[in-house]
Amino acid sequence: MDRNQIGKWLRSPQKMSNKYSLHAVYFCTGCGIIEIPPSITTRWDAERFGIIPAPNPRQANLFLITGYVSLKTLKAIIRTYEQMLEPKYTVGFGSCPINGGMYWDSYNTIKKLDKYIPIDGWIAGCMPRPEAIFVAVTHLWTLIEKDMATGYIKYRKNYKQYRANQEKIYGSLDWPPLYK
Amino acid sequence: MKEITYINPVLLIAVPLALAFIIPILKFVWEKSIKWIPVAGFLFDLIVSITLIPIVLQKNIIVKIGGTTTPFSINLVVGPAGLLLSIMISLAGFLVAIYALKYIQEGDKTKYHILFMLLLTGAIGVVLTGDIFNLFVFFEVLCISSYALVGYLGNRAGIESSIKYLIQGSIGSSLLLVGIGLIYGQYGTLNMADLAAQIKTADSISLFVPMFFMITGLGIEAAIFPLNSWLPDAHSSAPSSISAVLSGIAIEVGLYAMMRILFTIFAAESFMGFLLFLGVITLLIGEMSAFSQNNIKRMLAYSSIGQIGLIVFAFSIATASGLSGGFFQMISHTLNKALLFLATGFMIYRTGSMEISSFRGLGKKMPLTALFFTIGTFSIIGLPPFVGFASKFLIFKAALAKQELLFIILIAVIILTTVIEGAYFFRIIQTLYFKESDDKSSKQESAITALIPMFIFALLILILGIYPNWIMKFIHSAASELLNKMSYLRSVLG
Amino acid sequence: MDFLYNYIYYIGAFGLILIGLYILLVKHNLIKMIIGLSILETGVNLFIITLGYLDNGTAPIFSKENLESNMMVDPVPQALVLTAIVIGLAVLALALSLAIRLYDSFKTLNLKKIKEQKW
Amino acid sequence: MNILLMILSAIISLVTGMFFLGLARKIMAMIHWRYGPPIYQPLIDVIRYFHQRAVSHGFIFDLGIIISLIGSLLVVFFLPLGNISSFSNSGGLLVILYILILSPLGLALSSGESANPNASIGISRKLILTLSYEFVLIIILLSLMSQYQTISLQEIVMLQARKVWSFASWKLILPGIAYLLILPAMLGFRPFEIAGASQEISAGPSVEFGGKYLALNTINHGLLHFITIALFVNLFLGGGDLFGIFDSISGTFWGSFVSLIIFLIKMILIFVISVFINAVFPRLRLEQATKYILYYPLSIAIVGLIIVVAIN
Amino acid sequence: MILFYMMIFAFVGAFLIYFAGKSFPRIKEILAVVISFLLFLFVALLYGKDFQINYHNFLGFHLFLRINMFSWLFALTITFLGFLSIIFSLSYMKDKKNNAFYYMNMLFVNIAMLGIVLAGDLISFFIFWEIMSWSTFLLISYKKGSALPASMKYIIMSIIGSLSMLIGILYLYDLTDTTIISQLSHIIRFINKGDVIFVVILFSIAFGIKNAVIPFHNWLPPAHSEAPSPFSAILSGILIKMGVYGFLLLFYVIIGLDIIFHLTGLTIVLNVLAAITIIFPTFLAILQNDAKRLLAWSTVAQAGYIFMGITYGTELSVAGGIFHFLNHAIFKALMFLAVGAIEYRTKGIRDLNSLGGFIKKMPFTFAAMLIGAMGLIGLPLTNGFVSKWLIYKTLILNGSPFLAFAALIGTWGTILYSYKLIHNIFLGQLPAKFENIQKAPFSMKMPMMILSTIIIFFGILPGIPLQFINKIIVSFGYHPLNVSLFGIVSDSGNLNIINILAATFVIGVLIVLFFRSGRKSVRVDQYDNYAAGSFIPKEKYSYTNSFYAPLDRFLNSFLKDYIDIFYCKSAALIRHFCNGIRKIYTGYVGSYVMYILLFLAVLIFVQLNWSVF
Repeated sequence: MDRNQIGKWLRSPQKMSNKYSLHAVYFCTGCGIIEIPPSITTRWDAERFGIIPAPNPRQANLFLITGYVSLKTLKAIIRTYEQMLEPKYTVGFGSCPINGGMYWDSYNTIKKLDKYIPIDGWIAGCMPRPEAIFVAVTHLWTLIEKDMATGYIKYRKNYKQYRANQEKIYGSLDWPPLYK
Repeated sequence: MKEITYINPVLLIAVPLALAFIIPILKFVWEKSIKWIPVAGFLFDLIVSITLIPIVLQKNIIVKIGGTTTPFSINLVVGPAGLLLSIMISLAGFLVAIYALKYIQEGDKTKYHILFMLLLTGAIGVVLTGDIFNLFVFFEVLCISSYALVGYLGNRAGIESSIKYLIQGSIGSSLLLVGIGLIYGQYGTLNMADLAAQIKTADSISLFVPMFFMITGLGIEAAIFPLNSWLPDAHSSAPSSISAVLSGIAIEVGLYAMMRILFTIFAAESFMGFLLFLGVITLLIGEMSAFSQNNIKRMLAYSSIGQIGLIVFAFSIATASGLSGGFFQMISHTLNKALLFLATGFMIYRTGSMEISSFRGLGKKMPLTALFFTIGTFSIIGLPPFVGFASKFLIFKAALAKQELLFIILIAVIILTTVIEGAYFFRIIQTLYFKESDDKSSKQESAITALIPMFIFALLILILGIYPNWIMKFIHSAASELLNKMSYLRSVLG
Repeated sequence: MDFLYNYIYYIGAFGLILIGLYILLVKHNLIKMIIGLSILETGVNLFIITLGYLDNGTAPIFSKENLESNMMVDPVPQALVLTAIVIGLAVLALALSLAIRLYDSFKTLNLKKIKEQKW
Repeated sequence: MNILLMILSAIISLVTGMFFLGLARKIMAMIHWRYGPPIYQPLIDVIRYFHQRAVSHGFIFDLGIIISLIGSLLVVFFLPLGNISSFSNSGGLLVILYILILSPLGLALSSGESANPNASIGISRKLILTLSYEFVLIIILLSLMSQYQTISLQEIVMLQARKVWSFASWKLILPGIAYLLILPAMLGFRPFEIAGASQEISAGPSVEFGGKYLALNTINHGLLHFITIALFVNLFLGGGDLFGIFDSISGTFWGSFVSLIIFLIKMILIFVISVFINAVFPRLRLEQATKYILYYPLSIAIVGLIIVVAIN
Repeated sequence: MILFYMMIFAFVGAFLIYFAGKSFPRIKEILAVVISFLLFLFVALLYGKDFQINYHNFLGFHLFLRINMFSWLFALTITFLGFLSIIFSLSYMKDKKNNAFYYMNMLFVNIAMLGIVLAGDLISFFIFWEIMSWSTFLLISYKKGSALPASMKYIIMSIIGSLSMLIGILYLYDLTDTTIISQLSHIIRFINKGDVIFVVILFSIAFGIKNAVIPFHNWLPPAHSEAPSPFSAILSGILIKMGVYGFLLLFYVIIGLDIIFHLTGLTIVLNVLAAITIIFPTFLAILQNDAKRLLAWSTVAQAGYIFMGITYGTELSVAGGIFHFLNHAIFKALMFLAVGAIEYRTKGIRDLNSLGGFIKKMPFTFAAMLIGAMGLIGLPLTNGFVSKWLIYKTLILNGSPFLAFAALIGTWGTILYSYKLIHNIFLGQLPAKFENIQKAPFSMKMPMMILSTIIIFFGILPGIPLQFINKIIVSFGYHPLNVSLFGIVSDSGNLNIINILAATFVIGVLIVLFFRSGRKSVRVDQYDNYAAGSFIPKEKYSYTNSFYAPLDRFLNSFLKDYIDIFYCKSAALIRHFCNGIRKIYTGYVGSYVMYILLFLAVLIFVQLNWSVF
């Protein structure tokens, strides 16, 4: 731990702990999941940054969407995102969540994920290597430190719009709105 | 010494007998009144018997008929034991007669009442007589009228049971007569006291053969295993009022006669050990056969066999307390079984079936009848505070007072039978109260003339259950009279 | 042969009783059984009569002079038998009337076939 | 004085518990040939949890987890830590056995209220597993109590100091082995990581815990590690005593301090062994675990108890 | 004579309820409550009295009523629980037909039990015992349907027990010539040991059946589960404890300490039975899926603890046994009442697999159930803890580790099934069909509240009941325990509840403060729940079905109620045999004639050959 970090810890423990304790939910739909095991095991060892896979969204604060998002999986993504506790951060992993990637013309794939849930950052590439994840994480640290990773606040503020977008696809969702 | 005046006990026999034969005459004069004749007759008997109690408790009343001196005359010996039974008989007769006012609707009512009176007159005669042949005659009166009454309804079951009963009963009376003949041939007397005075023990062949003949003959009426095959048929096929009398009175009178002969005439102490087993076996067979019966009257009949077994057991203990227990059990059985049969009678009458399963929900439809039935079952199982408990308690006490391993084993068997008894009686109670019936018709209580006797029986069961001491003195003296041969002799022969 | 001579009545009486019992045991027909009953009763009656019987005895009435009491037959058994006969008659009558009713109901008199009341 | 001791032991146990959690992760990482998280990583996690906006499923959801933590802390007070013992003189081992119940029960209530089937499955597994190792634990405790003829843990530790460590006494060697065998199960380590199986049933009982609930749960977890191992050290390894070397300074402040240090060192040793076991074993199924516990440790413990009873 | 008048008053009152109920439906409930409360008051006022009166003469036996500390404690518990369960019944029985009958029998049972504990001689003990048996039979049958076989089982076992007791009483009478308890205790020392053992066995059958000690327990689970719930509370709380009372009376009052524990092997046998009674039903309870049946098995197990306590025979164990009787009466009654409230609101559902989530609808009932379960487990600060602690301690220190093992492992089993009960009823997902369930009515809440308060009260201040118990065990001839208000002082490990209480309180406050300092949480409903990213439809997301499935699989193959199976099999055998026996009545006259002749022939033949008669 840096000596000057102690001051930061004392000043804002919330921010610091959010930075150094990123428990991730991996949303493993596409080929992106293949990059995850090397990143958390011996070769790249994500745990030294405090990143470990969380067993469920309630205990996580980082949401990694790895791979293309189909109509069907979007529902699960929304549900999982809503169940995560605030503050929470989302990272789209690979080009598919960004713009559909190689499925850009598929009728069944979501092209603009951030219409439905807020995304704090993207990792481009098809596929990005594990190093890219760590670069993204350091970027995310910066964003958290600068209070710029505010996706969850955006979601809360514009919930009606997000919900409308979601319902546009599905007609109606099973679960009640998260915010009134 | 002041002579105490009392009503002549002969009237106990004579009045009902006379009334019985007035009935056919009365039929032409005033037909409606005939059903009240038995009520009046037995009420008279009851009152007379009760007035006799204080006198009899002091000394036996001997009534000589025919005027000659004792050994040669026919005489009545009204001892406590006889009087006790005669009270029971007249009480049961009185109450059952009230019951029959409404209950007997079909058949030739005149004949019913005549036969009913004859039956009980015979019973009273048996218990009061002091003459062995007279006993036979009264016994035959009892038997023949009961053969006829079993078949009174004239249905298939009645006729069949009646004829079977008749065949077995006749064999029994023939055997009894043979026994009497053999005794008479040896001693030339028929007076029980005189015979008793001459017979010390019954171990010579010339004595125990007649004894066996008489035991077998009386045992058929007393329903001792294996002589009781007629009983379930007869008791279940007869009209319920008759079943009540047969179960409550007839078999007990048979048993009384048997015990009288065994204790007083033969003083057969060693035979009692055998009778002990016979009693327990009778009890066991009776209760076991009742266990899985579906016909309620048949079940009650088998239960009577069991109860008789218990009484035999109690008498066979052959101690004063054992005999008291036996007498108490007799009283309790008369009350219980009469109550049960009376209640059952109207329950069968209302449902039209003897199947236990058809009694579902009767607790609601006939609440009082069902309540009385419940009291009867509780009492017969031996639950306090009913009279059955007191009697069973006395028997257990008497048996355990012997302090022998044998008695403990036999008691264990009796417990087993009580458990079986509990099992089947509680099943009926559950059927009555806790099973829903299919038809939703409204209350159909028994007739009031049926409820009154049932109520009196139930009340007696409860009162005697709580205050058994009230009759204990009487029972003790009855027991000691039966047990104590010498005092009987002295009182009769002077 | 003395034995036979002395006890001929007893033998006869018990013979009758045994015959009656045999019939009751073996025969199925109700009428035959009633006959058996009658024979049984007759045997018993005969037995009781025999008890008081004396060879060449007279009636127990002191009608003649020098009549010893041991010359008379015993009157009591006769009285008994009289009663017993009456009773027997009553039973017989009842039995026969029941037999008629039985036949009406069951159309048979074979008791092996009339077993509704059992167990 | 007592209050001070209580605060002291609470702090020691909390710190040690969190340290154990971090240590476990670090050692595991090292065995995996990884660098691993910093040893204070669990603390960071707890702080993070504590600042998150949790969801609650109801009153018992809150209360249960609090009860659980109360239970764990209460046990700590009953355990002598070296020479420090707050009130180990009010009920003894029996009370400890009972208060040990509180913690899982509170957790169970809390996660039951969360109405998640994963939680229920986890609780069900946890209780069954606990039942099976409790067979062994009870027998072990009974052999100790019969051996020393007391139900006070304090006295047991004192008697050990006076005589010889339980583990070194041949009569109690079998119970000691049995305790070691069920230690992973009590710690919830592999091969007995059945209740909180994170991959299979999403962390089981704590599936709906987030935010401060998870924070309390993590603290509780650490405390449970502490308690389990402290109990073992107290029962078999002579507590804060090291073969009587430091008897001369016992009773003084330094004596207490030294004994506390010795106590902690012993605990760490045992914990490291357990983590090694955790690292190399795969997970068993519940039936296998139950069978294992009921076959080997139980028979060993029963033999031990019979020996103890027979000798006494 | 006050005792006698009290009994008379109660009996008359019971009849009055029945007949009043026929004409004025409302008045019977008022009457029932008033009478039961008056009984409670009477008994409470009799505190500290010690006398006996002769009230009746039955067949030459003088019947006595008697009161002393020992019977007072039991009488108070009986009347108190009777009062509470009658209050509970007010709403439970409201819609039922024929509830005058119910109230009458309820009072009968209570009075009979009161009679049992107040009986001063064995005959009146027996009479009240039997009255209790049959009125219980009627009450168990009350719910019809499957209650009927249950009550059959009960009454048959009960008859067996009471008859064997009757034999025992009479046997004792033959030996000592008295049935009065106070005299018996003087005379019994002159009887030889064999007779004492025989009497003890006979009585033990009766008391064991009531107390559901293992070979005689089979009536209890069906009876408890099928009876109306307020009565189940009585049944489990006090009725089976009449067995306990009987054992105490027999061992400590009649036979006395100096004899009973010198009978060879007797205590060992009884203790082993108690141990089996603890372990075996505990594990059976875990496998149950019917709430009341689970509680019933638990009752068997807890009765095992009490039995263990009173048969172990040290002062700690006897005190623990009596105290556990008191505690068990309270918490088991509470739990039965709570289940009864659930049953009442769900219209008779008590299948654990189909309930769940009731905490949101019936929070009060949940609290009551939780406190009851805590008492049952014996967590510190509840009353069950102290009594169990006493029993364990004496078992361990007196060198019976295996018995202690049974007791302790039983506690763990208790945790499993109590948690199952709580979880499957109150926790987990609330099925949609129960969305409109209402809270328990006040007349149900009140008894539960009182009982819960007592559990906590006794748990924190165990000294108060223990002082009464101290007097009882002193009257048995033991040394008094050294009881303080908060616990027990002794050489080998003290118990001090106040420490635990203080520590709990302080830690609790700290943790709550710590907890509240965290970020405030959001309340979500049960459907906002992790389900791997999906939204699970209602009714589909519950794990109440076969809660301990692995344990079920593990135990089911070899853990069955073998004794019940044995009894049922032998009953079937007897039935079969009975059916065979009555075949001798063939229906053919010839065979009947043959019986007659055979009988005669055998008699004569036997006598001629062997002259036995």
